[in-house]
Amino acid sequence: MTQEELKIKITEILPEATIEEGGDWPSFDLPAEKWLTAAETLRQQASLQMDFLFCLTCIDWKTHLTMVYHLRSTTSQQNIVIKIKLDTAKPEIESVAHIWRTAEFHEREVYEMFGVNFLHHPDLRLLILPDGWEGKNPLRKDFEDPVNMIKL
Amino acid sequence: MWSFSNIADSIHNGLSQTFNPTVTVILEMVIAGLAVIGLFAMLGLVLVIMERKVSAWMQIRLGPNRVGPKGMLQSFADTLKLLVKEGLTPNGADKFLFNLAPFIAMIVAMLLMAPIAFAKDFQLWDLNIGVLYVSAISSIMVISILMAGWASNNKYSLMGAMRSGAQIVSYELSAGLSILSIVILTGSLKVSTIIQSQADGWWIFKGHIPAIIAFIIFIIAVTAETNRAPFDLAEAESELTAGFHTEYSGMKFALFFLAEYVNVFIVCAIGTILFLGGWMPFHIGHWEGFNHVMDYIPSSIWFFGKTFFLIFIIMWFRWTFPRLRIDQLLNLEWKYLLPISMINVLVITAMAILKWHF
Amino acid sequence: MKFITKYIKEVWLAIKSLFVGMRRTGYYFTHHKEIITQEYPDNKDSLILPKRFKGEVVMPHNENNEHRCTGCQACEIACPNGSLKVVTEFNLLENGRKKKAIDKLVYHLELCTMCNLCVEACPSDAIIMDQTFEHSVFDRNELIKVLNKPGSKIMDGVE
Amino acid sequence: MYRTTEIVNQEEGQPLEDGDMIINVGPQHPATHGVLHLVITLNGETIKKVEPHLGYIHRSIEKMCESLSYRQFIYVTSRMDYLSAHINNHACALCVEKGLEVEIPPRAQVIRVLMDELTRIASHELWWGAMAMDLGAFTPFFYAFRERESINDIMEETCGARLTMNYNVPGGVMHDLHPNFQKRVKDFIQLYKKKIHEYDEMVTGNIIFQNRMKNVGVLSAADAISYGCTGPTARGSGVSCDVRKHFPYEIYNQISFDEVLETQGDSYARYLVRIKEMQQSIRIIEQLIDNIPEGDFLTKTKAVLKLPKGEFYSQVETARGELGVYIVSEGGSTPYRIKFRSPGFSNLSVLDHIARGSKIGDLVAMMGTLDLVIPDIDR
Repeated sequence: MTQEELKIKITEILPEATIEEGGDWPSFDLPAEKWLTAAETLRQQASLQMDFLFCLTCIDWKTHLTMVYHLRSTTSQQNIVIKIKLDTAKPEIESVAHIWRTAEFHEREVYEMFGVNFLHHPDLRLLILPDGWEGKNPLRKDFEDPVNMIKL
Repeated sequence: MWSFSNIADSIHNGLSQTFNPTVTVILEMVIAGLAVIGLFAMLGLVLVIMERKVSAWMQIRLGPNRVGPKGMLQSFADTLKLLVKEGLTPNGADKFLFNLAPFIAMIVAMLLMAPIAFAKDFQLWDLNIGVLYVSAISSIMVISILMAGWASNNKYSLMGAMRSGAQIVSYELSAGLSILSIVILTGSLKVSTIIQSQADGWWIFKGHIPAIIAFIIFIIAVTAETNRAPFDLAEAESELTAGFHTEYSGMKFALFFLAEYVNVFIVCAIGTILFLGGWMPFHIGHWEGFNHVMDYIPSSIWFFGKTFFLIFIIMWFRWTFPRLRIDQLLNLEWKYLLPISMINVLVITAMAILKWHF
Repeated sequence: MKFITKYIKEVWLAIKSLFVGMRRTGYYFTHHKEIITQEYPDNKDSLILPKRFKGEVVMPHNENNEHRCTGCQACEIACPNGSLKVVTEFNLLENGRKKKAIDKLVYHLELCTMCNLCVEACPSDAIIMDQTFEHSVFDRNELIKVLNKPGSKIMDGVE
Repeated sequence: MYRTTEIVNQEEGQPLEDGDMIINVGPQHPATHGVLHLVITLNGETIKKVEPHLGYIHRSIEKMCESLSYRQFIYVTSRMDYLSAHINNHACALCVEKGLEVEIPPRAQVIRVLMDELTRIASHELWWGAMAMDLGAFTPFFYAFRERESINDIMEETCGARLTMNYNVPGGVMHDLHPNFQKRVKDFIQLYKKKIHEYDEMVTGNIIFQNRMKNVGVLSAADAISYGCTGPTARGSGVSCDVRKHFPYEIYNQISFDEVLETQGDSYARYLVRIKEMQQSIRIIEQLIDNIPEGDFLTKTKAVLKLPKGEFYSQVETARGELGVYIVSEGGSTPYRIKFRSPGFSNLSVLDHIARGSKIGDLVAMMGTLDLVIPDIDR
């Protein structure tokens, strides 16, 4: 299955996905509210079987946040990228920890680093930051730590 | 000829000429006590440096080589360090038991010195149930470990103590059974009689294969009883940091440390007495010349040589094998060692009745 | 019967595997030639570090107390964690023009990660990596070093 | 704003049952090889729950990289998984080269692969020794370090450092190979082949080790994929996930080597995968050591590197699994956002799943065979 075929197939399965050009792998934009069903389809669909979520992260674009999911099928060794725009003020997205178990840790990391709230996450709390952390999310662009960050 | 028994006799004669018998006995007891404490300290120093050197050479290292000639005084430096360290007692600990535990460990180790024959006719107390005494007293050791683990008020310590309890209690069985097999062959519990019975050959040679099996089981069981690797579950530093002595520091830790080493020495001494003929020299059948040469080596050297050989084997175990898991440890005892040693005792009994041994 | 032979075989194989391990440690116990310990402070004289070893940044000077640094600040820009600071001054030349030269090249050894990027970046090969590695001192301020020697000048012909 | 541990424990109400106790393994503990903190719920010796608490050495490398240029940020990644520092640098260099669309010379490619495989062997050597030490055998640690030391010497001679060498730069490698390199690598291979049987004698064949590792921490293939495990951890469960095979980079598609797969999924399978992987690495080095092409070792790049606007993802196989470097560029000289998909982070998340119901001693064996490197997890 070439990347072009994969793109066509995914647009058939997920009509709400828009293809984003550039990058090594087929990349799709999805609206946040469709993500959970889309994720389930991507995982379950016999011809796709995107069973391996190998990278889950978030990008702070100042105007909005973008969740980036890198998915791979271990049967066909095809990679796809799913991107979901989130509102900066109230970032919320459905958790996919029950579909890909690895998402549990990665989502906890994104939760504390970007402040994205994952709905229905089994255990959403701080993973890396110390308990009782007050203040902004460290990986947001507006985060300044006068004590520990040394400007050169 | 110079020997320990001559020294002991001359001291006895000298004292009884100047004092009345009661005072003599009291003075002799004091001397014996001091000798035991001295031996205790010496053993600690020697065994620590021995362990460090053995482990170093097995691990392609040089080992301690800075303090004294070839690092031989390293253990003095270690002792000094432990002596000047602060002995902490944790806040939540049961202070009385916490401080008592290391002393019990040491007292037990000292009591075990009593029936051991260090050389020909050189023994503190040749009591008629010597072997039974040893196996009875050595069981008290577990109490000090449990006490230390419980009183520390630390979960690691508690788990280490519980592991140790389970371990020592179960391995006591097969150690006891292997001791029993020699008692069956000898027909006596008295240490001097057991050694005398090996004048014409050690039990490990006279007792055929069953004695060798008993010997191997004895070595395994005492390794476990003294909490040495591969059975060091009570300490298991990669699992329980330091097990039952996690909270101990300074001299109290040193006492545990010392007691462990002295226990190793004692069980090896018992093994020597039971299986390797105690202070008896090595004789081969009718090689008169060879036997005569062997007789020239002092009996104390025979005893200590054999004992240190066994200690070396136990150290060899420690620096080769990984640790067992707690359930495997108990499996090994109850599924392998205990059945084997029971059958072995039966075979040895049959052997003793039918006089199949030499 | 089959059970018993299996049991005995199991025990035998287990004991054998243990003896194999003990033979190995026993071999090393008796073969002291295999010991790999290096007695470090004693063997200092015979300890030769390879030429490329990245110990600390130094600035070589020739016998006339001259170095090759032009003060171009390429190392300062290349350094990922600000271990190098170039303090420049302007020397007045005979023809009346000003020439940029370094006053001090301050090197923070405590920040340096020995990544070699400054040496790579230097256009005039003024700084190199030295092979020293014993950097511990009692006062942290001693780790802040000035690389050019006092009174040193730039070498002729280095632009 | 955030819910902390204590509040969660009360809210979600997992009160301790009678006889349970909570033990903190770490942050300072002999078995965690760093500052990993595991909160373990125990019933006697049996583990009911393992909860990792991370962040003790979190340095926010991702944030740091946002202010470093594309040449500079590579050195930081040596500090992530310090045991495979060279491979981490390699991944970053690959990603930058992908963005710059630079072809690197064949000599540099071979040098990188050789160094990668040497690093992999060194990392697995250390793992072997440390794992044996976790299980209570001290001696193998020193035997492992003997071999590892000669790799470190090779590294020191060519790269200038023993652990964090920073040898990869965008466009190739920093220096050419040292003239002694080939000879010393051949010496190392000889030494390694002479000593490899000791690994079997001391650990692999030992009955106690086998009992400690067999059927311990069984991870099924489906779970391994779902938990995002990569590297030897997943390959021990029979998941074919070697990046060198599936997404070959540099010259890996021209080399013959096998992807080691074991199907048991227990600690012993993971152990065997790593042991066999070392031999495969030796095989790769043997193929390449006499065939290093002549030529440049570095493609000249501009003084200030600027990646075009876009996203770049590169992945390599480190000693612990798949390391992904995800660079989002805005066209400037520094990355806008960088994400390291570290193998250890995902491998750690599986620990709770496989440890439940086993003994404390097993936990140590599992942590040993997952080969956790804490800076890699915390980043």
